Amino acid sequence: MFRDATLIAGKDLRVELRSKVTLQQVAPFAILVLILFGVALDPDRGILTRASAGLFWVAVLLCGLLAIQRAFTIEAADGGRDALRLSGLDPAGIFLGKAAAIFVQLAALEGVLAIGVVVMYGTAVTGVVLLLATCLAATAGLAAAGTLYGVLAAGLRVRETLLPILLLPVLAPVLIGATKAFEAALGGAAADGWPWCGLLVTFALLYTTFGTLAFGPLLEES
Amino acid sequence: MIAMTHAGYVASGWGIALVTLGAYALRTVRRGRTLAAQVPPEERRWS
Amino acid sequence: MTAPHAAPPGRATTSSRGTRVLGALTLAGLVLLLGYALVWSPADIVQKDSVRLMYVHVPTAILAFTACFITTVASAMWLRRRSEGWWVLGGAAAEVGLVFTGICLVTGSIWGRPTWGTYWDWDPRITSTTLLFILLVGYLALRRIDNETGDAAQRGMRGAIVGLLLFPNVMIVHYSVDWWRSLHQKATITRLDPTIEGTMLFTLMLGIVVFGLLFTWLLVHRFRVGWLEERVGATGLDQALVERRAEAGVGVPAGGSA
Amino acid sequence: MEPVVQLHGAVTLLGRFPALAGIDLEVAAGEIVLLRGPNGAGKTTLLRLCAGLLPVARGDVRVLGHDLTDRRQARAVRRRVGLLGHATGLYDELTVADNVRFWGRAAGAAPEDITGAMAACTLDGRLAGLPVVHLSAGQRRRTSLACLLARRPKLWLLDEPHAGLDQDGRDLLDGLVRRAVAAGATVLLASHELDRAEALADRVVTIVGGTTDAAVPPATPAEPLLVP
Repeated sequence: MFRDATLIAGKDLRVELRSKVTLQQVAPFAILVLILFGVALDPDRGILTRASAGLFWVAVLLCGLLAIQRAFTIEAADGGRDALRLSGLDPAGIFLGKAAAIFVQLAALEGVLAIGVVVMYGTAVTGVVLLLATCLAATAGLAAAGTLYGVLAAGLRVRETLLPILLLPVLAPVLIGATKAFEAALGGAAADGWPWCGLLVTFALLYTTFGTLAFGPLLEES
Repeated sequence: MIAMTHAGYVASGWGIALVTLGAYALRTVRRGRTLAAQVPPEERRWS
Repeated sequence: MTAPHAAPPGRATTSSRGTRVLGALTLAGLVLLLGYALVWSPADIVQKDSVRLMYVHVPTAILAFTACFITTVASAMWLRRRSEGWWVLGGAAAEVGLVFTGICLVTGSIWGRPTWGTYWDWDPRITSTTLLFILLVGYLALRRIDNETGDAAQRGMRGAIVGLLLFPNVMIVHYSVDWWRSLHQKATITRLDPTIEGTMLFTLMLGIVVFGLLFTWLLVHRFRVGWLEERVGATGLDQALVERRAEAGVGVPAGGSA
Repeated sequence: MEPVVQLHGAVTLLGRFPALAGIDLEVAAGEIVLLRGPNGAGKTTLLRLCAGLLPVARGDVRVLGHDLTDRRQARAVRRRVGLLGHATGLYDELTVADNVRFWGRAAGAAPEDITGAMAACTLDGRLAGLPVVHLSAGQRRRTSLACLLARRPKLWLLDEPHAGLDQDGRDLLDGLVRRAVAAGATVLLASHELDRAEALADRVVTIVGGTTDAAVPPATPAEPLLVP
């Protein structure tokens, strides 16, 4: 299974390296989202600094949607789904591989966003260990749930509009947990943040296990 | 009418609830009737 | 909302002796509930009469969560048995659940108006019920698309997976929203927990029972409508087969196994 | 020896449309069978059914000893089957070499199988490093053929394989098919280029309106329905 996962992840990342979609399109979109927040929320009154944790994670969520949709448009390109089914790859491996590729791209986007938030919103970075742990756990949860709902919506005609409405309510707990953990870290009370990080880790584990089991039948049916 | 504060809120709340439920019930029963007509009786295991 | 009048058995309808009895019972219960909720039960000292909305808001909330639970169980059973019944039940429960969630949200916000002065409040229950509403909308949207493929056994996988995750998602959302909001409202008494005892408690219990009966009655009818939709869909297959074979100038498959 | 492909009264649905409405077909090991019929007759659907990609609505379907009505066996068949169709399953952004290597390794092919397959399809020269998006249709089909070769399938399912290939491309394909059959493979192909396909095939089966029970071979093709 893990051999197949590395094969799929390698392929997805090589496609990304060649096409540079995430780098040239989704990353600028991320910065754009930060700027739009700034324009909308009147930067002078310090709202941005106070709300930077929440705004960061909303931006990550929106970029995550684009990355997930991109990950599955690659497969739908030219009869990719049939080829995947015929390939003899273990579906659980495909799931983990695609989730890993999305995880890597999301992590890169979060790096870009972090710099953007620090520079544009003037947020002082404290409690770095908690920040990193939260990023890891939340991104894992986003990638796992995203890949599961991604393949689910991929075979459908209206996938662009269906994926957000299916996925975002499910990711609400990730948004809450990540934001609260960040606020604890940035507010200097890192101890309060760890329970939220625990929620994120449980969410990620739940969706990774469930995704591994459900991916096969889903790839089969759509 | 019994002297009641917030009568408007209580009436509108209950009113909307009952009207919606009634409309939904009627729609379901009517849909059931039209569909039941197209299906041979033995398929309908309940009647 | 009269219970279907005594339609002669066999006439094309989804009602049966059982639903007629249940319908009559629900109606009687509703009249009794209205009496208690609007007249006989006392007003709340703090909220005065607006508390009477609690008798519709709380039961519909409970039944909304129950509907999600039924959909999840139905989806799990469909995944194991692949029989059409469970697939139809999943859809029926979700749709009835959506109606109840909608009513719960509307009555909740109307009840909030006199108590908080706003139609919306980031009260944990209201927030998670709203997210539950969107989860149901998403599930039903997915099912509508899935219904286009003809082969009942094969098409339900997507809906079943989302259905299976429906109740767990509702619980995760409920828990995290509750935890998130309780950080801000440690000591305040939210309006949803006025001290309840005596006739108020009785009326609330009555409300839960009566709305439960109504929920069941609607679920049975909606299930049968869904079942009939399947039957109409299925007969279509044999007809389509005949038309398809007519293209080749051939009648119904001679030895073809049914 | 049990026939490689055995269909009796097979019915398959595409959405609510019964693309296959009663197929009876038997293909023995090492045989090359040509499927003939108008557009929309269900040729492509039949090939995808034999590849284990479509559920069996009615009738019984056995391929390479697997009963495809059981989903687990349908999945097991896919590893031993090669499907070459209009869709190539190639990733546009990746190069020819990347694609063949990916699909080859996915099926557990050894590196030399992969390089061998590319050489057999004359793709080991300048073409290898070219991203697939810049290839012509014929070159894409040759790359897809190389991916199939690398997987060494027992049953070749070819959907209008000659379409888009130039003259030596077609000779190359026929040569590879004959060599594979000699090595024990079986071939089921659908084609409209009857002269070339009939030269290759041992037997011809006609499909019209999703069934092989056509009373009379259609002089004028029936009203073609738009079916993939």
